[in-house]
Amino acid sequence: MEISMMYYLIPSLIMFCCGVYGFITRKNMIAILISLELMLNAVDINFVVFNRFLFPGQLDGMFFTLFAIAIAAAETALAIAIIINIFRSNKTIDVDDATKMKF
Amino acid sequence: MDQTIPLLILALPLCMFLVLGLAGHKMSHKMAGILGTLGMGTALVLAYTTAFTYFFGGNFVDEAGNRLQHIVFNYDWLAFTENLIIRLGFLLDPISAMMLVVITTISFMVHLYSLGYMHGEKGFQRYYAFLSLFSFSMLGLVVATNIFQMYIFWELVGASSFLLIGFYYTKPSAVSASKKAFIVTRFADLGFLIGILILSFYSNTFDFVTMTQAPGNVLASTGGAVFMGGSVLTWALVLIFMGGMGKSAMMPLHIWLPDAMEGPTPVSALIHAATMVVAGVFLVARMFPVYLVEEVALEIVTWVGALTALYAAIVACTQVDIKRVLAFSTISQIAFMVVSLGVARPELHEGVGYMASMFHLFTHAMFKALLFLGAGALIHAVHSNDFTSMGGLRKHMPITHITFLIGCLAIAGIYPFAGFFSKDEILVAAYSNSMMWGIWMTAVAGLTAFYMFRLYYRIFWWNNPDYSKHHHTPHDAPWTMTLPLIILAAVSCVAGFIPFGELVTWNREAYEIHLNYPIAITSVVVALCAIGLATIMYRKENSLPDKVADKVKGLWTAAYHRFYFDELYLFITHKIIFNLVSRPIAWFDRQIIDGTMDMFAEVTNKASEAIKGLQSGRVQSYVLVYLLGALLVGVVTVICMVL
Amino acid sequence: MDYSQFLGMKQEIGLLVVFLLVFFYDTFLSKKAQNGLATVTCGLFGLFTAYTLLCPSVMADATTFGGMYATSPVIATIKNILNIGVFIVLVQSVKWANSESQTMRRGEFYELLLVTLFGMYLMISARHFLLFVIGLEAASLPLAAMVAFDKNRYESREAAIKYILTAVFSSAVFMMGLSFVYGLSGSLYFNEIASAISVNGEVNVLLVLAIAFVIAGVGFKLSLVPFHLWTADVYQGAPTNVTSYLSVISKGATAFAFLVIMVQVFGAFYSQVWEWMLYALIILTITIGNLFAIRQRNMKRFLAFSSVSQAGYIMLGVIALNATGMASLMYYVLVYIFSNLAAFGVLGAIENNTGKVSMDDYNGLYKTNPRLSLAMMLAMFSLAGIPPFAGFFSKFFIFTGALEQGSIAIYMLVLIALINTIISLYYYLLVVKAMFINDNETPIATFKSHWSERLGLWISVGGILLLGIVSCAYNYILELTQSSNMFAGLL
Amino acid sequence: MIEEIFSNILIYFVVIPVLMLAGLALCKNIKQIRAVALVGSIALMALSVYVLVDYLQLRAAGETAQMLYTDSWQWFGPLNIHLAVGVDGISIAMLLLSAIILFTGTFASWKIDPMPKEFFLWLILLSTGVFGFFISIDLFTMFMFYEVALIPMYLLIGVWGSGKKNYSAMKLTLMLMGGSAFLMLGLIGIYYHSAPEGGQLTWNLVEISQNNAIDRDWQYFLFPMTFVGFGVLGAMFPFHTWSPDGHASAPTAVSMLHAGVLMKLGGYGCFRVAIYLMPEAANDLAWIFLILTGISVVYGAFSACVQTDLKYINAYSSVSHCGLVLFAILMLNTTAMTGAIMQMLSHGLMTALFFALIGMIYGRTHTRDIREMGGLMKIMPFLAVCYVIAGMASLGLPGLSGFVAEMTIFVGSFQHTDMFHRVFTIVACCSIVITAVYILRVVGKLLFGPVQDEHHLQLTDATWWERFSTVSLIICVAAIGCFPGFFSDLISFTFSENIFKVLGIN
Repeated sequence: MEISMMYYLIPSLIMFCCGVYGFITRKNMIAILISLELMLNAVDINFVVFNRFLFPGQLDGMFFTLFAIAIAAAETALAIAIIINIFRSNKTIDVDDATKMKF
Repeated sequence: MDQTIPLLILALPLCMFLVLGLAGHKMSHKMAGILGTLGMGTALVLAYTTAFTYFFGGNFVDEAGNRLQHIVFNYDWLAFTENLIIRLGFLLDPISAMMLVVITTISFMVHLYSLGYMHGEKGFQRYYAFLSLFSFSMLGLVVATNIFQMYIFWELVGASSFLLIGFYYTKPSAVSASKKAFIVTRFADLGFLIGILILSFYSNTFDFVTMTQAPGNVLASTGGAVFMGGSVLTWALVLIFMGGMGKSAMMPLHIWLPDAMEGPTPVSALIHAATMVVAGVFLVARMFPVYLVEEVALEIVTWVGALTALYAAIVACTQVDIKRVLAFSTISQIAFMVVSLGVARPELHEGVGYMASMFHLFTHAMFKALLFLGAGALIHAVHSNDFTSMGGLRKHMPITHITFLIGCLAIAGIYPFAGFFSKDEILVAAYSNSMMWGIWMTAVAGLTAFYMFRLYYRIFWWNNPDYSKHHHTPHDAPWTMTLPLIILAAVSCVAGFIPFGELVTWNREAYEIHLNYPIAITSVVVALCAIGLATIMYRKENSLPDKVADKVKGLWTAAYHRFYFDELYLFITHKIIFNLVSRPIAWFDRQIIDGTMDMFAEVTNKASEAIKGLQSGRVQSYVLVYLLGALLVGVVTVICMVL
Repeated sequence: MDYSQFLGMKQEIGLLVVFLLVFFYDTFLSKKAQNGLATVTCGLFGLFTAYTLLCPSVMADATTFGGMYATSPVIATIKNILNIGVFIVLVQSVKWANSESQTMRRGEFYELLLVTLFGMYLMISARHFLLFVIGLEAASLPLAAMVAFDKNRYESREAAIKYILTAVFSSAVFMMGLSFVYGLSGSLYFNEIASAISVNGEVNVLLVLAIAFVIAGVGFKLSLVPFHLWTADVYQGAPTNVTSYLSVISKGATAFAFLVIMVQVFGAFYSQVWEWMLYALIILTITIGNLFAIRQRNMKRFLAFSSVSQAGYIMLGVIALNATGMASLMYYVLVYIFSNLAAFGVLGAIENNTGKVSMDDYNGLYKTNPRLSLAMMLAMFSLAGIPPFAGFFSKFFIFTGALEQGSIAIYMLVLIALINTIISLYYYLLVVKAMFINDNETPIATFKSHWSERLGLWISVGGILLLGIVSCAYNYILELTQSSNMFAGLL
Repeated sequence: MIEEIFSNILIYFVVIPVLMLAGLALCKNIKQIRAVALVGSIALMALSVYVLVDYLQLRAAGETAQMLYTDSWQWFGPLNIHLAVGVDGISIAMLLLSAIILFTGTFASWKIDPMPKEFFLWLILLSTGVFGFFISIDLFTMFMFYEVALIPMYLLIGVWGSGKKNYSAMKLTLMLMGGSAFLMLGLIGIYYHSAPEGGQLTWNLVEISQNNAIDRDWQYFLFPMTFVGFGVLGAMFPFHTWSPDGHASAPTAVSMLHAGVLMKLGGYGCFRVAIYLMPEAANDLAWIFLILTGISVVYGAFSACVQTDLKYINAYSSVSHCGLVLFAILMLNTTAMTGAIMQMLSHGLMTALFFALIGMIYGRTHTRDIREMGGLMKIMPFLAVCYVIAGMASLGLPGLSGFVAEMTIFVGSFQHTDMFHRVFTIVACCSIVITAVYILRVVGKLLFGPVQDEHHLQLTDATWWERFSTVSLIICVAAIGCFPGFFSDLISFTFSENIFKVLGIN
């Protein structure tokens, strides 16, 4: 059985939506960060899949994915650093507590 | 004619105004008074010279013996379009020459008289400045070469009248009287202005000479245009006449004149009896050939005049304030002139009405000024305007008494006093137009005689009140005041014999005055009867007047309240204009228009408040909005494209 | 590989040199010498700025890495504009960087700042989405660290976490959009995408969504409504110098990059599509930004919302889709840099000296600190677009650029924008009112500001006063854009 | 280039105020400030008189160019924006007016307090805008100066004003800037339609009118934009509400300058931009604006009748009078437009006089409520007499400026061949009666009658600088009133010889 592109794209889309859902609903900042990872990975899958199925002759998508993974790693590192910083003072990483500035 | 003298006639009072107005407060009273009087005296001499030269110099008559309309000078002042130009000029023709004489004479008399009358008043210099300003304006008005020049001076006359009525500016009644006078005449002037606009739109000229020489041709361009049921020309002429109604206190725009008596009495004599108030008559006379084109307008003029004459005469019978009586008598007499113009037609006795009107204007100016100045002398002596606090004054003030009597006889139309001749001509004109007007005006003439003698008897006879509680008994005024009285009385006696018809006629052809005996005798008889009645009722103190008043109580009260015109106006101005127009508009402006503008600000602020929840501070809601925003932008665009 | 192609990237190399020098200075020099770091950085960057401004060779056209990177006179100019802004920011931050609390970290501050600038350079010059994304992330991730710089202040931390989370989220959305663009066109090169998507002459629904995502991703950095919600919190929380950097440099760079993407990638065929999106976004941005700004009492939040609405005006230069619009956009960024930095300069000076940031604290400022008040007033007038200050000219020109299209729709858009200028004038005047009109029992005491603050303000105020009246700046930019081939491929 | 610029005489109308600004910035005390303000305003007045005389000589020598002293220096080259200057009779009249009012305004603010230096700085900045506006013939430059003139108002009212000054200042500024928002759109629109297809687009007024390339449909869009834009400043109904509050709160000299000169920018702009560049639309759409301005005229007058604050009365009277300006401009014939310009001059002078007097009275009695004052004629005769004169000018007494202006407008408007226009003229005429009502109401209550407040009896009459300021204005008012031919020729020459040639109507 030929596995068509949709079999990859739909899970990636689901992953993306899960990421979004997680971002919006989770209260723990780490969980939010994980959701973000999901979203970024969904993007990565998209790129790879498009490259593999539609444009097999080139590597643009693959390379983009590589860079995206690196960027995601950097983002996570930075975010965790900031979360730790917050934890130090607030003793909590509940995102609802980080709402002092508003309106 | 040389320009210098006419120019000086106008310039002298103007200079006096400027000098007294700007430097008056640095001068002594006496100095200012004498300066003003001398200035006016010079103007008087110059005006007499001019008039004499015009009438008798022989240069101003064409081959057919008609007098010419002579433009002495005419400077462009303000050009609106090629043809519509306001010029300041000096038109010399019979009526303007006559008016020059009248104005300078009365004005000089008043200047002289005021030296005594206003002696010691605060603002004496200001008073003389205003008098000069008035004289200048009035002179400018009568010599106007075009209708707009007339309008200019018309306004100036109104303003100086305003200033003089409000001379005692700390007195609230004087202030409100002056306001009333200005606003009422201003309202009338609005009509005048619109009339000018309409007329000039069609005739494309302001010039009196052009307009009056061939009015038919000039106005041909109206092409019978009709506006709201009347031809535009009728509208124009009626509106212009409305201006005249305002100045000449024709009903229903007369209400300011009785109140205007709040001004110093000499002012009443000058402005509100002899000169300014006849401006309306003069205006119609000036435009007379144009009015002849549209006889409907003249009909309206007649009606207005006739009704006013009757109304004012009735009211005059009931007033107790001597100046008010005189004021209503003025209104009535001016109405005579207006009627006279209204009934004048070229085909009826060669337009005698016009001549009669001008004649009456002339004589009336003299005897009415006389009466007012006499009233001034009385007020000066008794310190009251009310004839109930007078009586029996003939012994105390003989000169005033005699001169006043002459004035009364003149106005009553008794031969050989001036009023007889002019009034007779008016009646001739009225009868020649229609019987109704003749009888009507004869009746009014009778009323005139009645109320004048009522006044006369109440002042000089009636009873002998005790004057000892006054700090001095009444006595004749100083010579500066009596001299004008005597002069004017003399003039009133003889003015009737001036061959007026040879001097002033509508087409400037000489016209032989001849008495129409039936009419003259009727009118004299009516007048004598009225005088007799007045003698019975008022010579001695008695209760007859009160009984009569009780008999016709409704009429009497209504007349005493001047038929409630003032109340009506008060209602219109305060209740309707102020409370129903101005206040709502001001409210509308603040609340609705301004409110709308404020509402924009308010809405902006409210919106700002309403959407503040968007910025909740919760990062999760931020990204939700973000994502929804992105999706919405995309999806809406897609939907729009698909559609 | 031809390494000489690196020579085409003169500005990047120059910036790198500055970065390395600062880095080495910070790493290797003695503790005592560290005190001079701020000044040295300013000096070095000043030299670099002057060099790129004056050296004609940076203006050369160049394309490297197989067309992934391109520079042209226009691009060099926008980078120069950014350099000027960065220079002012650096100068303004000297006092802050030398303050007690920052001594430990000031090296990082400058290094991070220069790195983000480098990222912006790449965004601007990118002609391939990979490079663009690298630039975008390089410009945005270090900023999170900078926002968190006052790590002992709670607001700073909260701002940082908000920033990093939303930034990554927006990157994800952006890249999601990109993946579809890639899938539909088969390339990440701008020009190849442009030719691929217009080949069959039909509008692809999926691509429209992708464009919406791309706009959202870039709109995040520009803080276009509704992608702006992080702005106010982050601006408020971040150290003032970082805020000023965020509000002008980052925004200016992204605006230009956005223009390039929209014109070069989607301009040929999809301009009709995204213009409508932008219409909506611009109206929303300007209006909502203004509405929020009205109520703010905290000056930093206030300026945040003001910068949101300013971004809307900047977008008019994109929507114009012509050389005038592009020049106006660049000019607007230039003027905006000076105006906003003047405002932030005053804000920073007051904050550094008294710690006050509320608009109510500004009441009666003119009585005690007339010069600061005047500078602030000029900044406000310039932001509001009052002549003869530069802001008037930039606003006028951006409207002129937009209206060149001449459709009724754009007239209506500009009308709405113009009506919004009234609201913006209102809140800018509130600041002026506070300083000049309102009475205050206890106004901020008179103080003497640091030389760096004054220098920064003098430069900004000089720019506000001269940039408009002295016409050469705009003329120069407009001539450059008119001769560029940026819009050559448009329909 | 710089030398070239300075060889043009008109540029000095901007240079002098700028020098004044520089001079003021260096001043140390009130005496120096007064000296700078005085010298500068006298220099401006001398300059405007010189330009007037020179202009007349040039015209007498047969110069028929539409604008004289024209010069144009490129500014924003690629957009074809120039610093273009040039004047015709109308601009010269306006320049003269501005110079006079600035001069008298200086005297009226002789004792301004607090912060005299800042006050004069803003005032002069405002007048820089005004002068710049009147000499410009380039739409961009014109607009720039226009806005320069608007914004100082905010601080002038906000800092030195009275009453609810914050509210008024904000409202005034925002509404006027709202107008200029429309205006900006209109101007840019005009620019993009300024030349026929393929021609060089231009901002230059004269060139645009010569090109005559704005097609009718666009005119229908751009004309209302520009007309309303300027109309807001000209206090056109319903955008006039900034005026009462603004004037009421403003300090004396600012009210003078604002009502006297700034509001004229509106009328001038309506004429110079909206009507001059888009005559067809002006002709077709005039009826809408005639209704609005006609309402302004009558409505303003009625509103003035019931106000109790002197400044409100005057502000509403300004609405009425300025409405007449716009009304007349819309009549599109030489006479009415000449009248409009004369009305601008006249209203500028007399309203400045009014505000100066109100300021002086307010400075003494500390109230502007007419119900609380009375009999001032007795206490301060000089001011009272001046007030009466101002009132007489306002209600159109011949010999003062109001009369000639209004009459020119009425006669001119009535010459319109269309019945609608003539009927509306009659409606507008009615304002002369209402004007009389509210003027006399004030004069009667304020100046005449018994003294209301015992404390007022101690008050003094005008000081020398106040006398100087009022007398100069009265002289100007009387000069226009007595010799209107001079001004009307100055203005109408511009119309008849040049503008209508371009418009091709009348």
